[in-house]
Amino acid sequence: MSNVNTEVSIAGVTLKNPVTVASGTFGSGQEFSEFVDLNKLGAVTTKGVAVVPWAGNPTPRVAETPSGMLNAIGLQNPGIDTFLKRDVPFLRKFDTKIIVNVCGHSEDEYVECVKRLADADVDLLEINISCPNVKAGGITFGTVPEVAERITRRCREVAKQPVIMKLSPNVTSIADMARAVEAGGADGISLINTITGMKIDVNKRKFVLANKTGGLSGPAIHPVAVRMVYEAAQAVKIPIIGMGGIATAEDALEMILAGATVVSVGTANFHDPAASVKVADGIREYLEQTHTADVKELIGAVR
Amino acid sequence: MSNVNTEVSIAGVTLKNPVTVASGTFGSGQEFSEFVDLNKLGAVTTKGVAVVPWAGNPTPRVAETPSGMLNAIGLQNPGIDTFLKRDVPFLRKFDTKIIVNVCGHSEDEYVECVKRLADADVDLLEINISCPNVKAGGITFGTVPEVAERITRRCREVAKQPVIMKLSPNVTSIADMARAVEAGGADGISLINTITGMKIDVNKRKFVLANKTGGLSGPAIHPVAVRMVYEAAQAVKIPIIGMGGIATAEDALEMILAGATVVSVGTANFHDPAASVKVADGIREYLEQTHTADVKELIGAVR
Amino acid sequence: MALQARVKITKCADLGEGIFELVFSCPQMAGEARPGQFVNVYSDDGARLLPRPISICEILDAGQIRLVYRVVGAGTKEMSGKKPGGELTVLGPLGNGYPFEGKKAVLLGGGVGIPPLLELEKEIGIPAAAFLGYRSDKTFLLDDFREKGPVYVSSDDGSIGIKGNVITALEKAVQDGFSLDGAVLYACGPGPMLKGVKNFAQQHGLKAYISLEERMACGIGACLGCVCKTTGVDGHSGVKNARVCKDGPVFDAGEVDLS
Amino acid sequence: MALQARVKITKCADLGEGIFELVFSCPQMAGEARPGQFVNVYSDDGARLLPRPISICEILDAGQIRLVYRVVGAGTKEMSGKKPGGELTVLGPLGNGYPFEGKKAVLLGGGVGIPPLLELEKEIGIPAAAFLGYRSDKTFLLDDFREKGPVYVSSDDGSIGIKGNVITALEKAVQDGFSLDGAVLYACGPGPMLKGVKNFAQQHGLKAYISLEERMACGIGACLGCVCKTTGVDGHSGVKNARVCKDGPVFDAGEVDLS
Ligand SMILES: Cc1cc2nc3c(=O)[nH]c(=O)nc-3n(C[C@H](O)[C@H](O)[C@H](O)COP(=O)(O)OP(=O)(O)OC[C@H]3O[C@@H](n4cnc5c(N)ncnc54)[C@H](O)[C@@H]3O)c2cc1C
Ligand SMILES: Cc1cc2nc3c(=O)[nH]c(=O)nc-3n(C[C@H](O)[C@H](O)[C@H](O)COP(=O)(O)OP(=O)(O)OC[C@H]3O[C@@H](n4cnc5c(N)ncnc54)[C@H](O)[C@@H]3O)c2cc1C
Ligand SMILES: Cc1cc2nc3c(=O)[nH]c(=O)nc-3n(C[C@H](O)[C@H](O)[C@H](O)COP(=O)(O)O)c2cc1C
Ligand SMILES: Cc1cc2nc3c(=O)[nH]c(=O)nc-3n(C[C@H](O)[C@H](O)[C@H](O)COP(=O)(O)O)c2cc1C
Ligand code: FES
Ligand code: FES
Repeated sequence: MSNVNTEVSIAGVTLKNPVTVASGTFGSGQEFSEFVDLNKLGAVTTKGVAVVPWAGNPTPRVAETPSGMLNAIGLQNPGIDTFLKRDVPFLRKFDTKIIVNVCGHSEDEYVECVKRLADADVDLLEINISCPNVKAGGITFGTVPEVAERITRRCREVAKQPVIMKLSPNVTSIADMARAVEAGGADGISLINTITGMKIDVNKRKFVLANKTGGLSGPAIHPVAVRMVYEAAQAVKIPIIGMGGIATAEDALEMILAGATVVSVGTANFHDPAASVKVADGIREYLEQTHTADVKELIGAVR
Repeated sequence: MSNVNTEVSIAGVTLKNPVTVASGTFGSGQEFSEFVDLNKLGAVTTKGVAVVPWAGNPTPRVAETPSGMLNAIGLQNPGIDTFLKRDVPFLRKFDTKIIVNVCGHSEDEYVECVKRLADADVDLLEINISCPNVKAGGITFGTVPEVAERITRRCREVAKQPVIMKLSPNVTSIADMARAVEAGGADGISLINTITGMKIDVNKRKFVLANKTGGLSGPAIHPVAVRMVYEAAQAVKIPIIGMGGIATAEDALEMILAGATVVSVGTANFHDPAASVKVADGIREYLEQTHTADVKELIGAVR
Repeated sequence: MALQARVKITKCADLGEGIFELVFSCPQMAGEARPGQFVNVYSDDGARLLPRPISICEILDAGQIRLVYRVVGAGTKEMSGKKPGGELTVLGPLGNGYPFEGKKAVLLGGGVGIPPLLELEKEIGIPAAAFLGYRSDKTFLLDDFREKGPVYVSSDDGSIGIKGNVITALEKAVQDGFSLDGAVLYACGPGPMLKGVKNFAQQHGLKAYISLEERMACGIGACLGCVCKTTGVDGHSGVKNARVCKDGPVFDAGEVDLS
Repeated sequence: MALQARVKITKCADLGEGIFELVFSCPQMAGEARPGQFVNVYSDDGARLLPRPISICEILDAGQIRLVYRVVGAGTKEMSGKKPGGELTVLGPLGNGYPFEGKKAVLLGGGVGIPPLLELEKEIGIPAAAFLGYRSDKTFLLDDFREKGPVYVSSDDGSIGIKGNVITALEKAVQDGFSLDGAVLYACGPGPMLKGVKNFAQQHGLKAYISLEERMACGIGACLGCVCKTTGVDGHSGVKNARVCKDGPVFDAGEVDLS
C-alpha cells in the first residue's frame, strides 16, 4: 500500500476507491466473485430489480457491434423478495458498498420498490429511469425532464438511502435532465445508460435482436459518455457516477477528469472478468506515477 | 455487367447506384479521384459550403476513438464562390450526380447559399442543420423541430434543386425531427450526422481536441445510425440518405434494409480511400448472389 | 473454478470444408474440464469484444484442450488463422457439462454439435452408439468416433450414410433392431435437430440431455443474455428462464421449452 | 500518384530506447517517393481506424522504403511487434517533400524528426552539415549521417555532444566559424525547435524549410483535419489554413504562422 488516497465520498457514503461496476453487467456479484476479489471494489452495483419478477425479452438478446455490443435483456430480474433474501446477504460478506439499481414499469412500481428497500442493509439506490427497452405510456421515463423530476421526488420521499438517478443518453440535452433530477432532490446522478441501436442480419433479412432495438454499450460509446458526464458536471452540483465504455484505468481517469466522482465498469467485464479490479489498480498506479496524493484532486479537473 | 439493377431514384434524381460519400469526408472529390473512379459512384456529396469562407476550428481537429473518430473541423470551407468556380466544373467531368452540402451560421446564410446555388449545375442540395460544432444563439439548428421546419421551408422556397435535410442524431426523437422537415417541404432526409463526443488526454490533463467536443463518426456509431434510419423511415414518406459508420457493403445493406434509398460512406474513406467504390461493388455482388433483381426491393424491407 | 488465461496454441489443423481444429495447453483448465462444457474464445482484435463459445471436443494429455469448430464469421475466421506457438485468450471451463448416469449412452451429434460428444464418449469409458449427422460426405471426427464404438452416419444430401439427419438415422437403426433399452440420449446440434431429439425421447419414454446454443455476452451467468425458456420456474431467475451458459448448456430435454 | 497497398515487411529492428526501424518493399511507392514525404501506416486492429503518418527515412534498393519511428502509443506499439515476412497496409508517398535548391544544405533534425533528413542528404548528393538533437546519448541513425557528411550532435541532458537542442548546437558552430553563407536550412522536429529554426533563419536572413506535424485523418488533403496557420490566404482553402498532409508537411518557414 502506498500513500495515495483513493477514497471518494458520494452522497455521504465513502467508497475505498472510485470504482464500481455498471448495473446489469455483473449480476449481483456472485458469478464474478470467482474472478475478482469483491473487496477490492469501491462498490458493487447490482442488476436492476423490480417489485415483482420480470421475464425480460425473447432471445437473441445480445449482439456484437464494432467495439461495442447491443443488449435487449429487457430487465429480467427475480424480483425484490429474492434479491433481499439472496443477493444482499451475499454481498454483505464483502468489504464493499452496495448500490442497488431499481427499475419499474410505472412510477408507483419505482416507489414501491424503493420502499421495500428502506430497511435493507444497502448503501445507495440507483434509480434506472433510462432503460430504453421498457416503456410506459409510450415514453421512456428518462427522456422527459418533468417526469424525471417527479419520479425523483417521489423516490426521495420514501427512500432511506441516498438516491442516485440514472440518466439516459438518448436525449437532446443531458444538462436539462441533470438539472431536472437535481431539482427533484436527487443525491447524485449516474450516466450514461445505453444508446439505442439496431442491427440487421443482411443474409436472413431480419433484426438480429428479437426486440428489434437494443442498447449500445462498450468502448464505442466512451467519447459520448465522457462528453455527457462533462456536460452534466457543468450543469449540476450533485456528484456523478460516470460510465459508458470504460475498459481501462485511462478510460476511467478521463471520466473522472470530466467530472465523475465514481466510475462504473460495464461491458468490459464481458471481455475480461477481472476488468473492474484492473481499473481500480490502474487508477492507483496513475496516482503514484503522477505524484497525485488524492484521487479527489482529479474530479472535474479538466475544464 | 450483370442483369441486376442498382439504380435508385431520390427526389426525382436517378443515381446509377445507391452509393455516395458523406459530406466532409471526401473533400470535393478531387483528392480521392486519385484512388477511386468517381464514375462508379451514384453521387459525390461535397464538403459543407457557406456563402463566405469559414476558417474552422483550431487544431487538433481530429482524434481517434475505439472503432471511430472525433472531428471538430468547424466547417472550414472556401466559400460558395470558389466552390462554384473550382469544384462544380471538376465534378461535372464525371458521370456521377452532385450533392452539395450547405451550411450556415444563421437562417439567412443558409437561404443565401441556396440562392447562390440556384443556377448551378448540381443535382441535389443537402442542408446540414446538424453540425454539432457551430451554434447560433446557443442552439444547434437541427435539434429543435420548429426551427428545422422553418429552415426547410425557407430553403425550399428559393431552391431550384430538390432539398435534402441532414439531421442531427443528438436529439430525443429523430422521428419528430424527420416529421418536422417533411412538414417543411423537404424532398428527402439525410442522417445521421455525428454524435457529440469528447476525449481527454489523461497525461496532459487536457482536452484532446482544441474545440473540447467533436463529432463521433465511424463504425462505432453504425448501430445508432441504423436505428435512426429505421425510425425516420417509419415516420415519414420522403426518401432517406442513410449514413453513419458504413465501411462495408454489408453495413450499407443494413442501412438500405432499414429504410435508406441511398447510403453514404464517410469515415471509412480515411481508412481505405477506395471504400466507397468497394461498397458499391459489394452491393452489386450481394444482389447477384442473393438473386435479387433490383436493389429497390431491399429498401425498408426489414420491418 | 473457471479461469481466463492467455494460452499457448499447440496444434492447428484445417479439417476441410470450413471445419478447423485448434489445440491449446492449459493444465489448470484441462484438469477441471468435463465433457459438454465449453470455453469462451476472445478475439485479439479490439473491435470484437464478445466471446466465441466453443465446446470442448477433447481433453488431451499434458493439460491440453482440443476445439473443433466451423468458420462462420470474423471471430472463427481469426481463430483459423492462428498458428502453433501462437497465443489465444480463453475463459473456461464454462457451463455444466453432460451428467453421466452410468447407463447405455446414445450420442446424437449434428454438424458442429458433434465435437463435444467425443470427450463424452471417452469419459463414459464404454463404447456408445454415435449417430453423426453431416451436411455431405465432407465429414470430420468420424475416425475418432469409429475408434471408440459403433457409428451411424447420416448426411443432408445423402452423399454418405443415410440421407437425412441423426433422427432419421436413429429411427432407421431402431427399425433395423437397434435396442433403446435403458438408453439415455446425449445430443448436441442445431435447434430443429434438438427438437427432434426431444420428441423422439418423449415418444420412446427415454431421458435425453441436449446441449443448447444461444448468443452470449459474459458466458458466466451474470448478464442474462443467453437464456432459454424452461417449463418450470427456474430457481436462479425466479422466472421461466434458465441461463444457457451457466445452468446449461446441457439440459434435460423435458425441462426446456423449445417451442 | 500515391497508392494504398498491403506490403511485405523485409526488415525490422529495435534501435533501442523505444526507437524502431521497419523496412518494407513496394517498388511503385519507392519509385515515386521523394525525401520529406511520408506514408500512412494503418493498424490491423479493427478498433484503430486512423493512419499513423511516418516519414520516409530512406528509399532503398529494390523498391524498399525504410521507416524509423518512436513507439509512443498503441499504433506504433503494434508496428514494433511486426516481423520480417509479415505484412503492413500503407498509403503513400504522401505530402510534398523537401524542395532542393541546389545550394548548401544545413540539416536540422530533432528526435524522430531526424529520419527524413537522411534521404534528403542522400538525394542532395553532396555532403551536408547535419545538426542532430537527441534526448540523451541513446542516439539513432548517427552512423548513417556520419557516413555522409559532418555531424553536430546535441542532447537534452548533455550526455552526448552539446547540451541543448539543435539551435544551441548551430549557434555554437557559427560562433566557432561554421559558415552560413548561401545556406538553406532543412528542419524537422518538435514544435518548439521549429519555432527556433524559423527565428534563427529570420535573424540570419536565411531560407528555411520546416516539416510540420499535425493529427491527421485522411492524409490526402480531403478532410481538413491537419491544417496549420499560414501568413497569407491559402489558395486551396480560401482562408489562412494550409493542409499539412497535402500542401506540406514541408513549408517555407516564412509562410507559416507558428504562434
Ligand atoms: C455453448 C456453445 C458451444 C459451441 N460450440 C461450438 C463448437 O464446438 N464448434 C463450433 O463450430 N461452434 C460452436 N458454437 C457456435 C460458435 O459459438 C459460433 O459459431 C461462433 O461464436 C461464431 O463466431 P464468429 O465470430 O465466427 O461469427 P459471427 O457471426 O461474426 O459472430 C458474431 C457474434 O455472434 C455470436 N455467435 C454467432 N453464431 C453463434 C452461435 N451459433 N452460437 C452462439 N453465438 C454465436 C458470436 O459469438 C459473436 O458474438 C457453440 C456455441 C455455443 C453457445
Ligand atoms: C508528417 C508526419 C511525419 C511523421 N514522421 C514520423 C517519423 O518518421 N517517426 C516517428 O517516430 N514519428 C513520426 N510522426 C509522428 C507519428 O505519426 C506518431 O508518433 C504516431 O502517429 C503515433 O501513433 P500511436 O498510435 O503510437 O500513438 P497514439 O497517441 O495512440 O495515436 C493516437 C492517434 O493520434 C495520432 N498521433 C499521435 N501522435 C501524433 C503525432 N505526433 N503526429 C501526428 N499524429 C499523431 C495517431 O496517428 C493516431 O491517430 C510523424 C507525424 C507526421 C504528421
Ligand atoms: C447486458 C447489460 C445489461 C444491463 N442492465 C442494466 C440494468 O439492469 N439497469 C441499468 O440501469 N443499466 C443496465 N445496463 C446499462 C449499464 O449499466 C451501463 O449504463 C451501460 O452499459 C454503459 O456502460 P458500459 O459501456 O461500460 O457497459 C445494462 C448494460 C448491459 C450491457
Ligand atoms: C472530418 C469530417 C468532416 C465532416 N464534415 C461535414 C460537413 O461539412 N457537413 C456535413 O453535413 N457533415 C459533415 N460530416 C459528417 C459526415 O458527413 C457523416 O454524417 C458522419 O461522419 C457519419 O458518417 P460516417 O460515420 O460514415 O463518417 C463530417 C464528418 C467528418 C468525419
Ligand atoms: S452469457 Fe451472460 S448469462 Fe449467459
Ligand atoms: S489529414 Fe485530411 S486534410 Fe490532411
